Amino acid sequence: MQPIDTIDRDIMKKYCLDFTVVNNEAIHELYSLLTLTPSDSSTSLPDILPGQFVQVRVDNAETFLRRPISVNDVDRDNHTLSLLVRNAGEGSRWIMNRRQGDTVNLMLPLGNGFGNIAESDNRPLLVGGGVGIAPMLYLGKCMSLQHRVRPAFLVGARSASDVLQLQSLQQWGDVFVTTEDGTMGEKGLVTASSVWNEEWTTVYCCGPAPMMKAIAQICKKKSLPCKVSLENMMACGLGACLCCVEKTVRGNVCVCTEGPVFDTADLTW
Amino acid sequence: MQPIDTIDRDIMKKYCLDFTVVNNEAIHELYSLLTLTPSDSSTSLPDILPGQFVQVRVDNAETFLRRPISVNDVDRDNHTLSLLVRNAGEGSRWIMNRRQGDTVNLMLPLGNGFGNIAESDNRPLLVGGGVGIAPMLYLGKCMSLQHRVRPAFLVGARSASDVLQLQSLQQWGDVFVTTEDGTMGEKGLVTASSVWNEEWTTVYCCGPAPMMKAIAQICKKKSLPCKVSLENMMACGLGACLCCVEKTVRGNVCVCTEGPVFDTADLTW
Amino acid sequence: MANLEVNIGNLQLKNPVLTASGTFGYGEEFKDFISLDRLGGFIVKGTTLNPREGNDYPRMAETPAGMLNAVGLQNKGVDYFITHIYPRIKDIDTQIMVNVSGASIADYVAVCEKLKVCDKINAIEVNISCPNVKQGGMAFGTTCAGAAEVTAAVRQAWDRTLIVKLSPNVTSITDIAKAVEAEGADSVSLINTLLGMAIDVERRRPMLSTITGGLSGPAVRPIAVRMVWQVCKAVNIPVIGLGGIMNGRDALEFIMAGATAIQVGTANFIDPAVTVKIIDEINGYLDRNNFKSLSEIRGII
Amino acid sequence: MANLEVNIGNLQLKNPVLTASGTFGYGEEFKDFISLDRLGGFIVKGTTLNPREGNDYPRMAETPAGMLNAVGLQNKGVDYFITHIYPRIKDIDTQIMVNVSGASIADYVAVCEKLKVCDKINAIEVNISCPNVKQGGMAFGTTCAGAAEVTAAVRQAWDRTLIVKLSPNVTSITDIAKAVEAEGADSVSLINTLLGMAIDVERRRPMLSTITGGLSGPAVRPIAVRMVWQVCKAVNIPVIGLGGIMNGRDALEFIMAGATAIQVGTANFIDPAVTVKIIDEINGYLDRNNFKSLSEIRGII
Repeated sequence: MQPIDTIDRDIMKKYCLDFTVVNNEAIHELYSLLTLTPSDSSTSLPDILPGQFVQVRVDNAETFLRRPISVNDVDRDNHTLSLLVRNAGEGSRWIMNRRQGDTVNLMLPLGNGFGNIAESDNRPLLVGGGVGIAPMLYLGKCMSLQHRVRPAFLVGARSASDVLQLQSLQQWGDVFVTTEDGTMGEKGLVTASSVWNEEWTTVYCCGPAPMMKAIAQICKKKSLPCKVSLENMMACGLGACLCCVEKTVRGNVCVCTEGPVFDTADLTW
Repeated sequence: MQPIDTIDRDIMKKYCLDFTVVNNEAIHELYSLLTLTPSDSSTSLPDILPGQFVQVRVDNAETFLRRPISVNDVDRDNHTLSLLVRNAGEGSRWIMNRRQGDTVNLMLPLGNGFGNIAESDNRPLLVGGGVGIAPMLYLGKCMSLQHRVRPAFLVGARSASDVLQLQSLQQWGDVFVTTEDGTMGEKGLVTASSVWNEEWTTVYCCGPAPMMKAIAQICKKKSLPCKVSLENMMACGLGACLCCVEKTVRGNVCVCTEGPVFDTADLTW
Repeated sequence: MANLEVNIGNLQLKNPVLTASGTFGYGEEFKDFISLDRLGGFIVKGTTLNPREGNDYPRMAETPAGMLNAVGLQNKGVDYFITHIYPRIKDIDTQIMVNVSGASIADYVAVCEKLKVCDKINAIEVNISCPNVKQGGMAFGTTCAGAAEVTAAVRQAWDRTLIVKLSPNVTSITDIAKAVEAEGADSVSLINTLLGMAIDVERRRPMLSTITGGLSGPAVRPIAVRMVWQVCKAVNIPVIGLGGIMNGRDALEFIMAGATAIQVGTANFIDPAVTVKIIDEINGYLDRNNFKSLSEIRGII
Repeated sequence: MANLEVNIGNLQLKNPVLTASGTFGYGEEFKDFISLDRLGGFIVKGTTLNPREGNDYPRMAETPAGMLNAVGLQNKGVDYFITHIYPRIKDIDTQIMVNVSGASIADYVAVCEKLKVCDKINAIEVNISCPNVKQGGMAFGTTCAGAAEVTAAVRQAWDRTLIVKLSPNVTSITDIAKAVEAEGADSVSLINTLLGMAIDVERRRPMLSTITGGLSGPAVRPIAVRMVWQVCKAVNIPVIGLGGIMNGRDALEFIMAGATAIQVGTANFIDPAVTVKIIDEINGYLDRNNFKSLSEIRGII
C-alpha cells in the first residue's frame, strides 16, 4: 500500500465500480456495517484517503439519486472497504438491506479527505458524534500506522448502547466517551468532556452540525486548528451539479470536491 | 371448497393482501412458476374462478403500476395459488426474482373468468399458446374435478423445450402439442393441428392475439362457441381507469371487469 | 384525534381527502377495499351530455413514477348517470360530486341543468382541462377568456358549490385561477394532467392511440405543489390540490402549500385502500405534532 | 456501425449525444469515467457576464424519478472562463458549446462578444429559460416577444451556430420556437426544467432556499418528448431534445419524435459514464434494425 501522504489527491483517479457485499453486520438497530470488495476480482481496490467518501447507487422505487457515505475503514490485505450506514431514509435503508453476495455500484474515491498530517500534529483529537465516528476510525488508523501518532478519540453518544465501534477505535488510540445519560464515560455532550483541558495539536470532527459548530467555537478560543467533515445534500459528488455548496471565505464551494473536510477558519460559521 | 359453479362472480369480494412466496421455480429460461400463500396465516385464500387474474404490486425503480397475471392453479388444501410469469420486462422480472419467504402484495380475484360450464359442454378444447397456457391448467382442473369432464388441451410452442407444464396438464386431460420446429407433437401452429378434425363443444383459448384471432375464425367456420382471454394493458384492474378497453358489439368495455374472457361473438374481430 | 373537517364554499367535508375524477369510477369499484363513508368525498368520472365511447385502445402508458392516459371521457352520459348510477350511490354518507365535461358551453350548461334533480349532489367540478378530447376540454382551460366564459355560464345554471378544475399546461395558472374566481367559482382544483407523450421505440410508434395523453402520478407532484402554492397566494377561494399524492406526507405537502382539500388520483390504481390510509396518516401527523386542526398548518409555507 | 453524424446548422457533430448545461461541469469532472472525445459535444454550464455566487444552500431536493435544483447560475463569469477554463478544454476533440445567460439583453450580447475570441467554440446555447434567477432567465423565455428580442440581439453579435434553449413553462412552446426561428436562431433545444417545489413536511419548510426550483429527470420525459414532437412539426430548424434521458432507448424516443440531437443531463449524476453507453446503445439499435443512419428514424412518429 502506498503511504497516503505521498498520494496527490488532485490526480487520484475516480472510479465507478460494482462491489460485492462481503459482510453486512447490523451493529445497532439504526446502524449497519457493510464490508465490500470489487466484484471483478481483477480490479484492485482504488486508493482511498481518510475523510473521502463514496457515492452509492440505490435501486428502489423511492430513490433516484446516489447516496454519499464516508469510508469507515479500508482493509488493503483483504481488498475491502467498509461503510457505516445509518438508517436515515429509503435510500440508506435499501443499502442496509443488501445481503451478502449482493452487488452495489460505487463511485469513489470522492472528496478531499482530511489532508496530510503535519509532523507537528502529534497530539490529534478525533471527535465523532453518532454516525460521525465513521470517518474517524480510518483517519485514526492511518495516523497510527503511517505517522506513529497515537490519536485520541472523543466519542459522543446518547447512551452507552449508542457508542459504535469502540473496540475498533481502541486499536488505534485512546478513546474518551461522553453520553447524554451518563451510562458510559462522562455525562453530557462532547463539548463538556474533560479532554478539552488537555493540550491538542489539531481537532478533527464529524457529527451533527450544531456539535461541529460548538467544537469549532471551542477550538477558536484555544486557537486550535479544527477540521470538520460536512454532510451537505448532494447529487453528483463530482462538482458538476453545484448543489452541495457551503459558504466559505472564498465564496460558495462544493462540499463534494473542495470538501467534505474544511478547516473551520475557511467557513463562515 | 365451494364448487365454483355455485359462486356468483358479481358478488365475489375482492381483496388486497400480502402473500408470501412459498416456492419460486424457474421452469424455463423465460418462465418462473411462483407459489404463494397469504402471509397472514389467519387469512384464508379467497375464492378464485378459472380465468380470473391477480394484480401484483412491484417495487423497483422502473415500475410504477401493478402487473396483471392470470392464475395458473389453486391448491385449496395448501392454501396456495400459483402464477406462471413470463420475463416480459422490468415488472415481470422483479416478480420472477422474488425469493422464497419474500412478500408480494396481490389484488384478487379480478375479472370474470371463463364462466360456468354448461352441462352440454362435454367435449371442451383448451388451447394455450406460450404463457397463454397459464389459465388453462386451472380451467382444465376445475372441469375435471367439478364437472367430471375430461378436457383436451392443445398446446402451441416454438419448440419442445418451450412446452410448459406438460405433466400438470396431463393430470386433467389429453394433451395435444404443436411445435413450430416439429420437435414435439405435430409440426406447425396450433391452427394446423389435426385436433380440429375432431368434434368439440366449446373452445377456450389464451395466447398471442394473432393466434386467438385465427382460432376465432376456425370456430366461426365450424360455428363452435369460442372463448378467449385477452391481455390488454391495464392500470387499476377494477374498472376505474378505463384504460384496458376492448371494442365489443356493445361498445368499449373494460377487459379487467367485463373480461379478460370474452365470447368471440361479442368481439369486433 | 384532530379536527379534519374542512369547507369548500358551503360544502362541508368530514375530512380533506377526496378522490380525483376518472380514477375512482363511481366509488362502487372500491367498496370491497374501503368503507366509502370514511372519505371526505369522491368525484365521479367525467360526465358529458351524450354518451361517449372515448378513444381507441391503447389508452395508457407507464412512465417513470407516473402514467399517461388518453381515455377521452368515456362515459354513458348524464341521463344514464342520473337514472342508473346515482340511485345506487346517493345514500353513501359522503360528499358525492360530479365532474362535468363538454365540447361546448351549451353542453356544460345542459349537464348542470340535468344534474339539479340529484339533490344529494352538492357540488360539481367543471373540467376545463381534459387534454384528451378534440373539442372543448383543455381548449377552454388554457386561456383566461375561455375559462371565464365556461365558469360564468355554468355559474348561471348551478347554484350549489362550483369547483373549476384547472389545466397545468399554461404559462400562468394564477391568471386562469383569478379569471374563474372573478366569474363566481367557489373553488378551483388543480392540477389536471400534463400533456405528455411516449414512444414504443422497438415498434417505432406512439404508445397511445392518440399520440399524446395526460401525465399523472408522483412524477408531476413537484409541479402540482408549486402551482397550488402559487394559486393559493393569488386567489381568495379555497383551493383543492392534486397531482401525484401517494400518501399522507404528500397530502400534507399540498395542505402546507395552502390547499384546503386534496384529491387522490393515480394512487388508487396502485393501492385501492390508499385514501383511508392517507386520512389516518394526516391524523397521525397532526396528533404527533399536537395540532388541533388543519388550519394550523394550512399555507404555512 | 451506422452513421451517427448530425448537423446543427453549420455545426457538425460526430454523434447526436451532447450533455446538458449545468450537469456536466466543464467536462473535466467526468474525464476519469469517459473519454470526452467520444461525445458529439458538451455544453459548459451557464455563463454570465459577471461572476455569480448562485443561490443559498439547500439548492437540491430529490423527487420521484427526478430532482429539483435551484443553483441560480453560479459561475465565475465569462472572463474567468475564457482565461482559465477554455485553455484547459479547448483541444478536446469534440464540439464545446457555451450556455449563455444574462439578466438583460445587454448582458447576453456582452458575453457573446467576449466569447468570440474562443475560436474552438463553434456554438452557443442561449438560456432564456432558467427558472432559478430573479431577473432575465425564464422571464425572456415565456413570451414570444421576449424570446424574439433576446434572439435578435444575440444573432447580431454572434455569427457562429446559435441555439436557443426553451422553457417548458408555457402554454404554447411552438409559438416561442417559431418566434426564435424567425429571428435567426439556428436551432432550439428543449426542454429546460419545469418549475416545481417540494416541502419538508416534518420541518414544515420548503426543501429549497428559493422555495421553487427546476424539475429534471425521467419524471419529466413524457412532457419533454411531447414538446419536442410538437416543435419539430412547427419549425424548420433542427431541434435538440432533452429531458430525463437515461439510456439509449430514451434518446431514441426523442429522435423518433423529430430531434436531430439530444442532451443528457441529470443522468450524468447517477452514472458518470451514461453518455458513452447511450452512444453505444443508439448504435446497437440502428445496427440491430439495419438502419444506416439516424435520418431513417428521425421524426418517424
